Amino acid sequence: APFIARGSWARASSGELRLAAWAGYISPEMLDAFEKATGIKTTYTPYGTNEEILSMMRVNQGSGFDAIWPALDRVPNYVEDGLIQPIDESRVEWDRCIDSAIKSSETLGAVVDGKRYQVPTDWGTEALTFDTEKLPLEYGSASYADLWQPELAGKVTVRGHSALVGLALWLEREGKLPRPFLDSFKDADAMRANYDVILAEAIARKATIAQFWSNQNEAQGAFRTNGCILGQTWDSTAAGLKDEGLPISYLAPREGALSWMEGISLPLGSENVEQAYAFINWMLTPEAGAMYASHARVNTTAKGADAFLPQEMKTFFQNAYPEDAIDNLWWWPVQENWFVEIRGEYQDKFLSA
Amino acid sequence: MSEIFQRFGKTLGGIFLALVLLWLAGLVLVPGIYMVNASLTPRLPPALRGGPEDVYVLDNFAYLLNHPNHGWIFFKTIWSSALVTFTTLLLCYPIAYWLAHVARQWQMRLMLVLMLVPYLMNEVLRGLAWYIILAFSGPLNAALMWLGLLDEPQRWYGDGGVVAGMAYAYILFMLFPIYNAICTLDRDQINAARNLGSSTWRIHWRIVLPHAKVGIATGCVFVFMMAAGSYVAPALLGAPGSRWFTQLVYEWFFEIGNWNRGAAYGVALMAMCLTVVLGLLALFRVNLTSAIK
Amino acid sequence: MPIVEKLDTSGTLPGVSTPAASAVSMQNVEMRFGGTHAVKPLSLDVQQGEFFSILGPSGCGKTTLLRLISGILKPTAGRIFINGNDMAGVPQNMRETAMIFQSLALFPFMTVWENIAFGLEARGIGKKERRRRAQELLDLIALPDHGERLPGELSGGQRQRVAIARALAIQPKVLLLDEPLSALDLKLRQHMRAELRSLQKSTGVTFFYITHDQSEALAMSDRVAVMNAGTLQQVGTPHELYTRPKTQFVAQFVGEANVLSGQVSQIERGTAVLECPEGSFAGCSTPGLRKGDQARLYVRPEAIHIGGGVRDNGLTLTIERYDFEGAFATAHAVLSGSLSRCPVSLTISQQSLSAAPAPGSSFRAGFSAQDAIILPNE
Amino acid sequence: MPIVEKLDTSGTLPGVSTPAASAVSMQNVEMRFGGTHAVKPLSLDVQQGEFFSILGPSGCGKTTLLRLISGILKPTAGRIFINGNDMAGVPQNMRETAMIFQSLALFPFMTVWENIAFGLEARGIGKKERRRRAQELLDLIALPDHGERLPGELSGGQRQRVAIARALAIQPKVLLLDEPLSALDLKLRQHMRAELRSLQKSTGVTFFYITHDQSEALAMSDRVAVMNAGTLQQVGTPHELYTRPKTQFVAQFVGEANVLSGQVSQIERGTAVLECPEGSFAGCSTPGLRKGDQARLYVRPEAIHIGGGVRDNGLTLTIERYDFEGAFATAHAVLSGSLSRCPVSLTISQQSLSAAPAPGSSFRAGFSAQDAIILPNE
Amino acid sequence: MLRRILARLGQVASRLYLLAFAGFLLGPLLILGGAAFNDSNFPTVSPWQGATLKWLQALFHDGEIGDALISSGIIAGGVILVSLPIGIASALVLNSLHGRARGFIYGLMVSPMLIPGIVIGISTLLFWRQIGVNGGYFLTILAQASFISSFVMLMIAAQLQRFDRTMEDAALGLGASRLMVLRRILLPYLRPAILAACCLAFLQSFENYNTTLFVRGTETPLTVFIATKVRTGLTPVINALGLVMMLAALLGAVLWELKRIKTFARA
Ligand SMILES: Nc1ncnc2c1ncn2[C@@H]1O[C@H](COP(=O)(O)OP(=O)(O)OP(=O)(O)O)[C@@H](O)[C@H]1O
Ligand SMILES: Nc1ncnc2c1ncn2[C@@H]1O[C@H](COP(=O)(O)OP(=O)(O)OP(=O)(O)O)[C@@H](O)[C@H]1O
Ligand SMILES: [Mg+2]
Ligand SMILES: [Mg+2]
Repeated sequence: APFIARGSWARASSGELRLAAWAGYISPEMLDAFEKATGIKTTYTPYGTNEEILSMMRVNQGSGFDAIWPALDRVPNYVEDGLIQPIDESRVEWDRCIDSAIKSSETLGAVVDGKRYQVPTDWGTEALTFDTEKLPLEYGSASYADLWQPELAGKVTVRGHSALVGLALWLEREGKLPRPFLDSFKDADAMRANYDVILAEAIARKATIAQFWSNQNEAQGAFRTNGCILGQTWDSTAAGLKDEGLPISYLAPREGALSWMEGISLPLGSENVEQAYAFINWMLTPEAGAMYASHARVNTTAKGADAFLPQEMKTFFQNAYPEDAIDNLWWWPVQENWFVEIRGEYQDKFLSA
Repeated sequence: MSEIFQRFGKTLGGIFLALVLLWLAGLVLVPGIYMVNASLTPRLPPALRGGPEDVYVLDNFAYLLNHPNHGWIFFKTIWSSALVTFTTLLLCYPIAYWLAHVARQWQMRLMLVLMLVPYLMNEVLRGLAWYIILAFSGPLNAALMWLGLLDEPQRWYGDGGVVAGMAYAYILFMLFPIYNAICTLDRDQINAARNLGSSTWRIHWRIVLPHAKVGIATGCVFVFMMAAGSYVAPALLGAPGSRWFTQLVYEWFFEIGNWNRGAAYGVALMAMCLTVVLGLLALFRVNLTSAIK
Repeated sequence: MPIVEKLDTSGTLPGVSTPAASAVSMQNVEMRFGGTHAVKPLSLDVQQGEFFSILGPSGCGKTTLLRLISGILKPTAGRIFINGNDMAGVPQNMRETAMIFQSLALFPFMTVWENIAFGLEARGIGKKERRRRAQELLDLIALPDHGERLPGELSGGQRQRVAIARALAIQPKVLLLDEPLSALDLKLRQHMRAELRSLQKSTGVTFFYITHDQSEALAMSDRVAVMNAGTLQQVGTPHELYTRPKTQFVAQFVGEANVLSGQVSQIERGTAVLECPEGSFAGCSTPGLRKGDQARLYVRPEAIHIGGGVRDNGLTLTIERYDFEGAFATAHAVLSGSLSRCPVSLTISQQSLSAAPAPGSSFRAGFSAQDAIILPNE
Repeated sequence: MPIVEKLDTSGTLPGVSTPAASAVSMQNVEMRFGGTHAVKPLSLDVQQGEFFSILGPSGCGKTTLLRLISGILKPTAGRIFINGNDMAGVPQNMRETAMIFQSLALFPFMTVWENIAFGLEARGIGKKERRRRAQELLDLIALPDHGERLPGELSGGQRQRVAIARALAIQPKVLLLDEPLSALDLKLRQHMRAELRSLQKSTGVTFFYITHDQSEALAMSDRVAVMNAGTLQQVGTPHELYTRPKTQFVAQFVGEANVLSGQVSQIERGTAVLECPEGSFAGCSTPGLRKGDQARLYVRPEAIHIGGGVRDNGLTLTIERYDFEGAFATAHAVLSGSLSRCPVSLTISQQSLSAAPAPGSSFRAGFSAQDAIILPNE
Repeated sequence: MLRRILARLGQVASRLYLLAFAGFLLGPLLILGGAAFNDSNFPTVSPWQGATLKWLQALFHDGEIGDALISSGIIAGGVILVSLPIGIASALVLNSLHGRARGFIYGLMVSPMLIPGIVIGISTLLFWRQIGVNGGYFLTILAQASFISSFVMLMIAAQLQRFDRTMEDAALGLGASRLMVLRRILLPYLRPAILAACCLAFLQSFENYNTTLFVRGTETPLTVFIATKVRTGLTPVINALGLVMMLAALLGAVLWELKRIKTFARA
């Protein structure tokens, strides 16, 4: 019964954009502006993690939404499971997008088997968030290692799987990894060899962790109400806390901030493709980009958005990435399904320990 | 079966039986079998399904058995659920007795209304209330420090917090069965025992408790079931060291994406619940039919 | 009166007040539940070893009275003595009474012998001794092999006996029984009556028995107190209550009675005459009855005899129908010549049935003033 | 016998077989529930307009019999006719019977008039007409203003009457009543007996009445069938059953009886002599009784008279106790000189109580052979 | 004397226990509701940042919550529509059975209550996915109904146990058809139980999270919405929502009690 199989009989294809995006990325003002610009109404469903939206797509076999917002490095997962469709590049206003983003996204996951599956819209990092009063950090000396110091027992928050990556970068710098860390993303044996070492180190130092976060809200909660003074979090997390007036700052460590890019992809079952492209193109306008960046506190790929950004955002950016930090970013390589599965295994062992 | 047709006639009887069949087979049994089936097959990408690798294996269960922590988490979940069950039982018995045999009408009514309110809201909100209370900089720590019982804030999230939150969330499922059971106790039984010279303790031990047995068993079964199968409370109130089995199941499905292994974990959870429930009933010497009324 | 003595030999010491203290003595005892005045101030003495019954309609306060004695309830006013000891402040588990509840209240999860021994268990007596004493009681109630059963596996009469044994196990001075037979069927009830009586005789324990069944009260008791709406109406032997009721309530509640209403026209040497619309009738006068009072005359159906013989009171009746009841038939008749339809019923024995007038026919009947009683309206 | 006629005028056509077809006719009807043989093959004819009762102990199959007639159950064997029509294959909602259940089974959520009109509703009769007819019946049962109440708001007796009206509304040929009075208390029960009887008379509907209460059956019915363990023991008028029981079961179940066991030594002109360990006694013989048979003699307590007058049978008794029952007392005595303790009970009227022997004393008594009956052991 | 003191102590202790229990029940609610008035971005009562009504205002302007409520309502309505016929039919079937068959069927019928919620969610999802049906309203309703039907069945069966079956015979004897017996006798008799079962089914569906989580597809019923908020952007708006639901629950509970008192007084 196709009627049932659509999964939802309450909404028909109505010309309304059904958008699934990260929680906190879309503000009502943005939706209003979008509607004003294009006449398209939008319903917005938030999610908190890459896994959440991926599994939602899996459960619904790629239907239910017209546009989703996965991380660039996870796009191949969707392609492998046949959940998203290639982008019709002719319908995208590429000249609105920063060139370097278009270029680097090709190698970082947006293009699979020669077909593009995602239009990059923003990028951000995961680095050190710290309490400026209780634990001031300096660029150059600050390191992922700081998270694992025994004297910080019960005062740190990290995310399960990315904490292992940060730890890996420190261990690699110390020369303690058996294989080059980037090989882990290409070869399961290399990965296991490296991750065994990383995991052992992480478990030995687990006492510092007060709380694991998996989404922005939890990460912020760790600082707000759970007594944490240092964490490995997204830049937007720290920016949000700082906005609230908390003595929080954000800094790239010497090993390099973990950087990701995100963008909009079209699920296989997208019913309002027209509207989805309209949204992509609107997101790349400088005004929309600025609105977006200042609401979500991530960095937009829309050309010329800087001009519209408030001053404190620019200051935050400069403080976070002083000196050569911007050149030193560590970009997430593609994480294929096999990698994610093994990654999950190690994360689980880490969490369960 | 013939009696159904005799009582309701062919048409109505047929409709009733069809509905029952639809429910028990279509909604419960077949999906259950499907889940077991899924738990016995490996996770394969769509391309490989139906191929030579698509055979029955015990890998998914073996993974659970061989995992350094999951087995432990499994038993901790049982143990903690039992703890929740026991705590709620201890908390509820005196109240149930009081409601049934001591309280005046208005007291009883007031208490019942008070108790219904948290129950009529949803489980997530009940969990949220405890999430707020137990927060590091939350009211519990503030109150304890103000009272001078603590010098610095404590972390309450973790197994303790989960147990407290669950006890709160499920306490009514313990209270009502016991209350109902004690209500049916003829007050003359208590009078008779006292009349024969019995002390209050003895009355409870020898008269009220045996009578309330079925209610207690029912309450225990329900609370245990709910605690073991709850995802909200551990997700909200847990800490790095306190993972629950349901969280593992959730992760297999929604983070790692290995549904087959998730199904296996689900089967294990169900098997464990049924074992404990049947064990409880046997322990109380209550049969399923008289429990759950 | 020789008859009274004859009936009384079944009991022990009816009517005769012994010097020993009363088994139960209530003095101006009163009980209120909020607005309900369940027991109005009353006094009552029950002799040692007596089979004493309270008889009254449903809701008249019988159970309340019993619960006051047992200590389940505390009286709002008045004092209660058991064997001469004031019971004020003595909790129920310290009184020398044992109660048998209407519902029996056997403990369903304990075996019969555990039930019986429960009172001993509460007194901290060892298991062996408990078993021994329970067995003695099981022998007494003629259920020696039923100790290991559960109450649910016994018949109604057996359960009844177990409840008695359980109460007797604690060797009470007074046994309080709350309508213990009302749940049983007729034949069993009659059988258990005899059993209760002989048990009371053989143990010598004072029985304080409650019932709303007048035939039960009359057949079993040494003395009966009739109760209505929280007050005691009359206390006396069954024979006294039946033949010499002191109030209209007692006359009507105990046994069947034909009633004639009128005004007292004359009182002389214990005999009064009542002027009714149906004629004037003579009957025994009662204390407090005065000339000119509105009053009622009560005469039992078996006291009205067919035939025009020399009786104090003559009636002309028209038979409407006979209800055949086996040993006798009840004739339903109306008084001829009365303006309102005044029904009169007569008991006609099996043997004299063949001589009885045919339905529809009129005939003369009469009763002696001795057999009738005139009571003033309250 | 004049007496029989006298009693029978209350009914319509007892004993006399009319040419009209029977209201209910059962021919070799049998009912098994798996292993239970609830009704053994029996035949029975109930006349038009008769008040017919089935009397038997609990579990003897009375209800089953009624349900067979109403069509709730289908007989395992045999045929049932109602007004001459074979009922095989006729479902219960098509039969000309109406049933009144022990529990009454009033519909608690419908008003009284809706209850009464339910049968009419089922027949598709319009609301106005239903109301009108219901009102007629409400008038008949003397509850004209109670139509809008719910059954829960009525007293026991009123509910009873509504159940009757509901059954009468569909104008049944036969009204089947399953112990309709057993849930009421004594006084109300006696009142409702009279009401049921007069209703039956005024409507002329055949009543098929079930009860385990012998006094009810005796008092109300034109004819009674005594049932035991699925078989019919005897069918006859109440007087026949009481005075001329045909089986030992009937003799013992209907009324009280004293029993003597022995061997028949002589049968002559309707009188038999039984040799018992206690002596030899004469009584009415019964068909099928032969010399040398083991048999029992039954004599009613009221048939034994105190005094050494010229009776057919003499007894020496020792009084044990008197149970005072109001109108009369029951004397419990034992037969002197018998080896085993042979209990005998006598009914002593109130009036003669004063002349009765004292407990413990021995005295002579006797009964006439006319009043005793000798039945062979089965 | 000692006895009196002990008795008095016992009384005081039981009073205290009662108070503590009431506190345990109500304290979290007070804190949950109180935080809705705290002028802090994160729901808490300590530290108290001053009173505000802005969160309540925000609640009434929040369209997403409205959508979630509607979504929950649709699901609950569907669950009632599915589980009520099933529950009634099951109770009637059970009521007509005897002996072993009854025990066995009864066991089967209560078993869904003994399966953890997430397991029901998983099995429903796996099964229907296999035959091509995705998560969404349809699956959510089916998954919830599969165990809520058990509750409905139990409530109806309890009422049926007190049903005097001779009423059916009486109706048939008066000439009613089987359908009329069902319509005029059984269903009216069961009405209170059916109403109660509706309430229970609604509540169970409304508060369900563990099962819904797996089968909701892309729908966002209220519990999932709240849970998502708690995980991805908790503000005191959720407390304001909790407060409103609490008041609604209180109103509901009081009305329910009043109705009980009324029916009690009438009986
Ligand atoms: N605990 C109580 N609270 C309020 N009223 C009560 C209580 N117990 C009894 N009553 C009232 O007191 C009156 C007497 O009740 P009681 O139980 O003594 O009657 P009873 O004579 O035993 O009646 P029955 O024969 O029906 O058992 C009744 O009106 C009853 O409603
Ligand atoms: N549906 C049934 N299935 C099996 N046995 C039954 C059924 N109905 C009745 N019986 C059995 O048939 C016998 C007669 O039952 P019935 O109800 O007719 O007795 P009764 O004379 O009406 O008794 P009572 O006076 O107690 O109502 C009993 O042994 C009973 O157990
Ligand atoms: Mg009473
Ligand atoms: Mg019957």
